[in-house]
Amino acid sequence: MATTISHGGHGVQQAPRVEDVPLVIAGRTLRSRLILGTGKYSSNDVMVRAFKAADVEVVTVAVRRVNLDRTQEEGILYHLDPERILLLPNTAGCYTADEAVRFARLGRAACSSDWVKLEVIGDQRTLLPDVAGTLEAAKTLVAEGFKVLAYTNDDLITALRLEDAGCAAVMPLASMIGSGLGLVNPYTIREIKRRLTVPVLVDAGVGTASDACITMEQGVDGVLMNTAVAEAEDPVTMARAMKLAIEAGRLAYLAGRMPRREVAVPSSPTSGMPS
Amino acid sequence: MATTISHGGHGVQQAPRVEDVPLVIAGRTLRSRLILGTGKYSSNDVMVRAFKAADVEVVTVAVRRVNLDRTQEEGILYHLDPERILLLPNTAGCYTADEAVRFARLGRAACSSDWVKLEVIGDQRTLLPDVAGTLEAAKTLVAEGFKVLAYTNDDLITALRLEDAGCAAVMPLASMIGSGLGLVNPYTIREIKRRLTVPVLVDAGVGTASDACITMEQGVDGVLMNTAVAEAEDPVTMARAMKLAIEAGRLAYLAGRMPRREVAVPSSPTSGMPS
Amino acid sequence: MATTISHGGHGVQQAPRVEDVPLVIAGRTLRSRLILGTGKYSSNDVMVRAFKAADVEVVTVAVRRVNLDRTQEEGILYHLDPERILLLPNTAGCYTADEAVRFARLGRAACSSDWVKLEVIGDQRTLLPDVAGTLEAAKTLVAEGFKVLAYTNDDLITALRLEDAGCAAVMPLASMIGSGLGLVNPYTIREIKRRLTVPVLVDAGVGTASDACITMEQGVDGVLMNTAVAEAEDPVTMARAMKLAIEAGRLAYLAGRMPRREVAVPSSPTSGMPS
Amino acid sequence: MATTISHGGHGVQQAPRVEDVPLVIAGRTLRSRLILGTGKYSSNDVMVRAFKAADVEVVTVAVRRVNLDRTQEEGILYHLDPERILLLPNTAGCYTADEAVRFARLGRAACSSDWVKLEVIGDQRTLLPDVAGTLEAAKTLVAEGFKVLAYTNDDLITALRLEDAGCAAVMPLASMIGSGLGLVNPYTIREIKRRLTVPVLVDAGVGTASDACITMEQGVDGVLMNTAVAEAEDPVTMARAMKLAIEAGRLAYLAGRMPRREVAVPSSPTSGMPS
Amino acid sequence: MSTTSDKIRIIINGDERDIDAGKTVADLLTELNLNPRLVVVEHNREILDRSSLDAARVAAGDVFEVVHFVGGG
Amino acid sequence: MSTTSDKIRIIINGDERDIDAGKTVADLLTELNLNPRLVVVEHNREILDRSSLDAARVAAGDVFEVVHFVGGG
Amino acid sequence: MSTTSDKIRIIINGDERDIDAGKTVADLLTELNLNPRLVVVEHNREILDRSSLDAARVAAGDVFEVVHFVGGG
Amino acid sequence: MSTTSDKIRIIINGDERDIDAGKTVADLLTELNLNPRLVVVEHNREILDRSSLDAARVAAGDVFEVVHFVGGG
Repeated sequence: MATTISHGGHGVQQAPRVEDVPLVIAGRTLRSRLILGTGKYSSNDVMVRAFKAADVEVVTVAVRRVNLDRTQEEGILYHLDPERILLLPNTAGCYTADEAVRFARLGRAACSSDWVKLEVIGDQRTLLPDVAGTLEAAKTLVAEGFKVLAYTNDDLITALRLEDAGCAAVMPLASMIGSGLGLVNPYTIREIKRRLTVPVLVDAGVGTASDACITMEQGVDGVLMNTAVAEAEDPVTMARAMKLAIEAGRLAYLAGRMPRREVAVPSSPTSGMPS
Repeated sequence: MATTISHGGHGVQQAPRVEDVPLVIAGRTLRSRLILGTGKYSSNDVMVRAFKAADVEVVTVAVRRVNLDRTQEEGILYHLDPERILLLPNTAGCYTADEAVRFARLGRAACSSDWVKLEVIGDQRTLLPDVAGTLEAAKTLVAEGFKVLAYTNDDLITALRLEDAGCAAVMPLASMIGSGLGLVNPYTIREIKRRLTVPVLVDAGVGTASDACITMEQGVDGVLMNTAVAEAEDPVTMARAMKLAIEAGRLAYLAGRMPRREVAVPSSPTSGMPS
Repeated sequence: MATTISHGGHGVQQAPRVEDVPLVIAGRTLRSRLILGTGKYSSNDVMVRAFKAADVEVVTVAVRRVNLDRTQEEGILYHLDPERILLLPNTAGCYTADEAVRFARLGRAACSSDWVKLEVIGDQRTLLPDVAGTLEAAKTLVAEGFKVLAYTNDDLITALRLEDAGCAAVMPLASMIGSGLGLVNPYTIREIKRRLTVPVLVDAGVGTASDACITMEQGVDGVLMNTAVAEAEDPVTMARAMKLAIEAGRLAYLAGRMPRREVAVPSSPTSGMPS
Repeated sequence: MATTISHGGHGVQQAPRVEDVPLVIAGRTLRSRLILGTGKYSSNDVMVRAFKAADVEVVTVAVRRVNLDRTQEEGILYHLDPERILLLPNTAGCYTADEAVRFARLGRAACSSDWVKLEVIGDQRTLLPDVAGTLEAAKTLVAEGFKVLAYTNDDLITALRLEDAGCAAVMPLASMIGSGLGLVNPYTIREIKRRLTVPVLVDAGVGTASDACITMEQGVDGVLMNTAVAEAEDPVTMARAMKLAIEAGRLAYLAGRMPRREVAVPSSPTSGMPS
Repeated sequence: MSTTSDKIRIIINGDERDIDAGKTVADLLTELNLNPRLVVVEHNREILDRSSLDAARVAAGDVFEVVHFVGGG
Repeated sequence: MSTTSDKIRIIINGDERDIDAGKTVADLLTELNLNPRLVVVEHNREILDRSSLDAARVAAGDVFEVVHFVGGG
Repeated sequence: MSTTSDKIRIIINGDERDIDAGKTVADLLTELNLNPRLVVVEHNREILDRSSLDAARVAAGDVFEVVHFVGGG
Repeated sequence: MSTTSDKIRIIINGDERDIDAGKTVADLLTELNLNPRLVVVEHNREILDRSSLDAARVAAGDVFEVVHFVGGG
């Protein structure tokens, strides 16, 4: 944030200044509050450039079968520098706790990290989470030493239980995966953030920069998104927009916004007008 | 914006990239799309630091009587470096075209610039503009060589006429001055931008960073605000948030957002799941 | 409204009860706060049934050339009973004050009424009003004895001037004609209602029943619409919905809604729980 | 709904007309889609008059200890005519499945009905439901022959499971109990209605008539509310407003609204203008 | 003097028409099969009262607008 | 006969009360001035049918909840 | 020469002031302790160029507005 | 005893394959042209450490899932 600027001989009367602390998940300090997915990019080149534009340090990946009929390796690892980017395997596509646990283990075996983005999906059309299955899988995975970042509904009670179960972060949705509908229920998201101690990241539903900005203004610790960047007409430019929007929303939250009023208040003095 | 990143032996397949052009008002190229007011800061020190945090190059000022009973000079010029910041005198507080013209002339005499932020207010409680008076004053001022940036209602027809009258920029409101209600009518703002050739800046009503971001996502050329920064709990941090939010909104507009959908779309492949 | 219900021997403690007064425009008392247009119905039969379902007493009509090549009379008068429905000629399609005045005179000659719905349009694509032209035409028509119901922008200052000019009612838009976007700017509509003495009707933009209900909840005196009924899949049922929605919105406005809270308040007692 | 109106000698060309079917819960046909709570009224007199104004046939009641120190009986039964109003005992205030089951049994013993409004609350500050506890209690109560109307989160997966568990109706919230924030997430409510076979009633959060209207426009089968009526300044008038708003929303849903457009469409012909 | 079947050219609703000279506006409406009570006639930019339709005479070069109400919002 | 004034201690709605021994639940309600048709009695966590109120006897240490409907949402 | 202490009454920023006769506007500003480069003087509704402050003379009944920039939005 | 080129049937990623008997999982990956450092092998529902690929032997009827990371959100 801006440092104090001295400007000449005035006795500088310090305004109250907020200071941010970095986001820490499972003991790891992150410089960015943005996590991006790696799905649906038109090319790996575009994806890599988007990640640079967004300056992300954590990206999600999915675990899928190797295509045995292709001669060329097509995995995503080839395109990502593990020195600079932390891979966060997900359990996308899993519809039961057991399946999600299996995928989490496969993901852990595939990378050096025990972080997992846990998803237990309850419905194919909406990809909305099965909160009971999510909680069950979270308990198993925490017991196995995973650092669980749990995708969940915007459901305070479930969020509290996921925290109790030992999740490293709780990740309620803004709206449906891939919908771009933005933050539909700011009240619940705000309440979840207010009540939890572990980091709260909003995962899924962001559609454009202002959605990310609004989400951060609720006070949450970060945002995870994929489609909003990958499906933008120009993903690299949108990635940059998202980075800035998240910083803007964070700073606005810290700065404390002006009150809303349904009446005007002049910005210029009302007295001292020449008559 | 992000430059193209080469990454090894792949034939780099270029994604479509948008390029922005800088904002030009009355022949002057501006590096920032944010204009700030100078009113209502708790101290001049806070104001100056906010301007640095926002990296603004144009700020509005009001014309008022010197207080003859004070020994110390209290004008705002003392605190602003005219080499680095362009002063934009306003006609705030004027309720007739004649009065606004008089204030514009006083403002021009007080600084080296012939730019004026024209306001003709129609009502004390709401500070909503008198569009007829604004148009009348604009014609007079343009004839006198002023570069008129005209504050106006979110009214397409009036905006078109202000452009026809020779205004250098047209500045419809987001919502009432000092209200912080944000961009109430994006449809009209979008249409005004679509139809005018001169720059369209949104002036008044922004309350927090996401408001600025949403406003820029409509495609307008810039945003003018005062209260949202000056009345934030920490104005310097909010100033920085606004700078980032405006850049984010601009880039998101250029990048082209994903479509909104009322159904989910997975970010991870649905095939290739281990069975 | 509900009458007081006696129920036995209790000393009836009267709750505060609001009483509505009927809408009066230009001295005429109207039992309905809904005015419908006659355009765009799939058939005159559907239109007539919709009017019955909505129980309207005022409908707008346009003035157009008789088609000289048709043998059969096609005017709308044939389908409306002037004993039961007051015709309100409009000046739709007029782009200047002069043209609107001419159409108003033609409309007056065509029916027994000196009421006119004044529209001076400023732009073909948006059909947004030209407020200067509207004000000019209103002055002329008032001088000629017309009862002017003036369609206008959601612009407080213009609304106040139309009242000053002698308009019988001021009719700001909810959103663009035929758009169905609903009440975009409730703040301005509420303020216009608060400040004017003549009836304020919201004209244009309502898309469905809840739009009409929300509009009435702002305290305005009535709503004028056409497309929302005529273009509904079932116009007759929608007409009925609109009638009920307008009554509901009016009553809710009069009843005084509960406050909004971002915290829960139980509806059942928290004490007296069996342990 | 409006019946077909014959009007003279025209060949009547029938428009498509929708027909509604009444709401049936657990085999009982209800004429009203509005259920009201009995809490928080300023007096029993006001409550009874509000119920008449709303023409409700089902009202919720809570089970609490008799106050042994009062000489006079204070239960609510004294004020409600069981011939005309069906009592729906709730389990409000219960934080576990066991507790809710106990309250449901007490409620059944206190009235002739085996209907129960099941609530298992997860958090005192927000009164948000514990979906796991709700599901557990629902299974027990269904096995005991209860007709369970289950209050739940706006959570599709849980809603589907409550239906699978045999609930007679599923009642997702619009927003927090007593908050008056209205329908925050129409997408999820619409999807829940689309996917369930049993009736879907929206329970909690409605604040004024337009909230009820919007909720019904999503296609749900009914609305349950308490505070919006009881805490209105004039509860009797608000009760009437709610009745009308719910009918309006239902009819608008059936009628099929016009499309939203971001461009105007004239309601009057653009040809045939005198030149 | 003038022969019996002289034609004059007028403009009605934007179109030129040749009609017999010596007609009143009421005659004109009858010829056009229009009910005077359902239309309004503007004659050279002046609106005619229904009561004056019988007296008003059509002259060469006259411009008429004959309008009525149609569906509109 | 039995001694006249034996008292037993019970808990009703969370409060301890000393009542005469040998009462039925119906007696208890009468003593409390409660209409059996408008309340429900839970006796040691078992709900009593209204028809069994006359037969059910109150014993020392018994826990009663006597509930009814109140306003609620 | 003229008598020493003739006073004239003028209006500055809405207030009446009595000042010595024979002053220029530049003198007036000096007396008011105002920096001419930071203010603008309107003299009887005409804005004075800074270059003309030395030449402009103050007369009885003159109305001055002396303004500068203050914070405003 | 067994002949040299005995084939066994296994299932990899859902498809049946016949391979030579006596192979290790590491051999299998080599045959499939897969880099062991970029994939994970699940052998009869047990995940194999990379260090155990050389020792693990393929038997008839074994079920393998060979997975890696792909783009996902």
